[in-house]
Amino acid sequence: MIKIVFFAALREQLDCAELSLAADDAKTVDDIKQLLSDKNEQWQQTFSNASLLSAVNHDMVDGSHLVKSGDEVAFFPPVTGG
Amino acid sequence: MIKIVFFAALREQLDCAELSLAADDAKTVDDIKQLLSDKNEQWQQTFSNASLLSAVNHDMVDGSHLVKSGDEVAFFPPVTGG
Amino acid sequence: MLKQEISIQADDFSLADEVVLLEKDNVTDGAIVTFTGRVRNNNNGNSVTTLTLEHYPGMTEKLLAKIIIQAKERWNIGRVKVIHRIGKLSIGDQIVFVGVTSKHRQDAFAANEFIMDYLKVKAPFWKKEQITDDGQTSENWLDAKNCDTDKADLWS
Amino acid sequence: MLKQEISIQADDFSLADEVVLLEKDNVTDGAIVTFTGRVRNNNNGNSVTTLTLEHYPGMTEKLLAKIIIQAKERWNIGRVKVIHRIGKLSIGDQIVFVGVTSKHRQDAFAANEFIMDYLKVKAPFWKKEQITDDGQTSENWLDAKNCDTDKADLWS
Repeated sequence: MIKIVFFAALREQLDCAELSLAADDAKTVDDIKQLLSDKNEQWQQTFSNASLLSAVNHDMVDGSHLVKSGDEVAFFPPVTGG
Repeated sequence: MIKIVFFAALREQLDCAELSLAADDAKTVDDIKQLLSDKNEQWQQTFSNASLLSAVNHDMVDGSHLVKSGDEVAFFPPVTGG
Repeated sequence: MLKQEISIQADDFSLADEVVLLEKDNVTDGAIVTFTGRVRNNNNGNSVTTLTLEHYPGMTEKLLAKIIIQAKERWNIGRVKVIHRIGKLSIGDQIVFVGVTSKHRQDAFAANEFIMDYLKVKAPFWKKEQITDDGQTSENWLDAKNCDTDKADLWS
Repeated sequence: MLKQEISIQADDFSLADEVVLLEKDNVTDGAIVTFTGRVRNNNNGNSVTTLTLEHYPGMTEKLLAKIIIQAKERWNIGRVKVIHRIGKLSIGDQIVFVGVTSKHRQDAFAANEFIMDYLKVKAPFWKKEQITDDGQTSENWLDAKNCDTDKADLWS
């Protein structure tokens, strides 16, 4: 299984903080995005946002990053701390 | 009269913190330096130091700065505060 | 010496206490630069009443640790402390603290600003503002500012 | 608002108190940068025991006021405080404090560093070190460092 987590505005738009995917369903971060977009129109719209960031196991990655079972994949908007 | 003040290493080398000159004796800061240099060998050596700075009435000036009665003229080494 | 360089906390912090820790038994570093960020009362013309700060636990600490390592590789600095608050904050409340000591003031200034610039664009924190506008209260997530990204790029 | 932006004093100062004054009733400036300089235990390999700081009363205040005016012309900053101690200081003692508040952290960082750079090369302070070397105690006036002059030139 791959653990997927969402933060901030993204979490609120999806009304979802966390979900799991079977590791076989996705090879890359982009695959996961595609799978989540296919869920419904709200999710499709949310994931069409080009400024969305992704991290795997707490490291920022781009869409081509490979994922495997046990990974924690995070999606979130640009950060606004400090 | 022109009031002349000395600071830090300069004051110690000259063993003098302050003195006065008749305003008629000097037109510029360089004139004052020349007058002071003429005092004796110790003063001449001290005032031959090219890194010496001068101020008139609390503003940094160069040697060509004109002086008049009532001015306070200061000589000191490069500053080392902070 | 083991020390806690990073703290993500809901509680407020004391600048004075942090500076004492940075300076304690530290007679080699003559320079200390601190940055403190606080909640301002307005942003883009709206009147901010409170701010809620969310972060990504685990990733935040990892990223801040990386930024500190980079700063230490680039500049000759001694001690570093980074504090970032989370949760609900009011106007005037402290949000973030960065403290850096060094033998040389240039290094302390540069490393501190570098850490803040990178924290702003890399560390997974998000701010939600509670705004009162003409008596109406609303909430919205802050948008990232391009100028912050541009500024962090300057260091690379 | 009348405020005392410059203080030349023999007494120690409290960073915490200064920051409180800079932040008091100041909800527009979200950023505050402080610099604190302290007496280090060594300089050029010698072991410094104490330091005596002399200044040119009147000129010092005038010059620091000028530097602060220049900083305010160049950057969008709020409040400024500059403290410089004089007299005899020991290792670890605070020598100088610069605090700057601003709406924007870049301005607070830049203005603070600018003030320190100019203070170093323009303000009429002189340091005399009391040194212990192989049990021998001696005194000498510090030489100005060229790198400080070079650094101040960067701003012009």
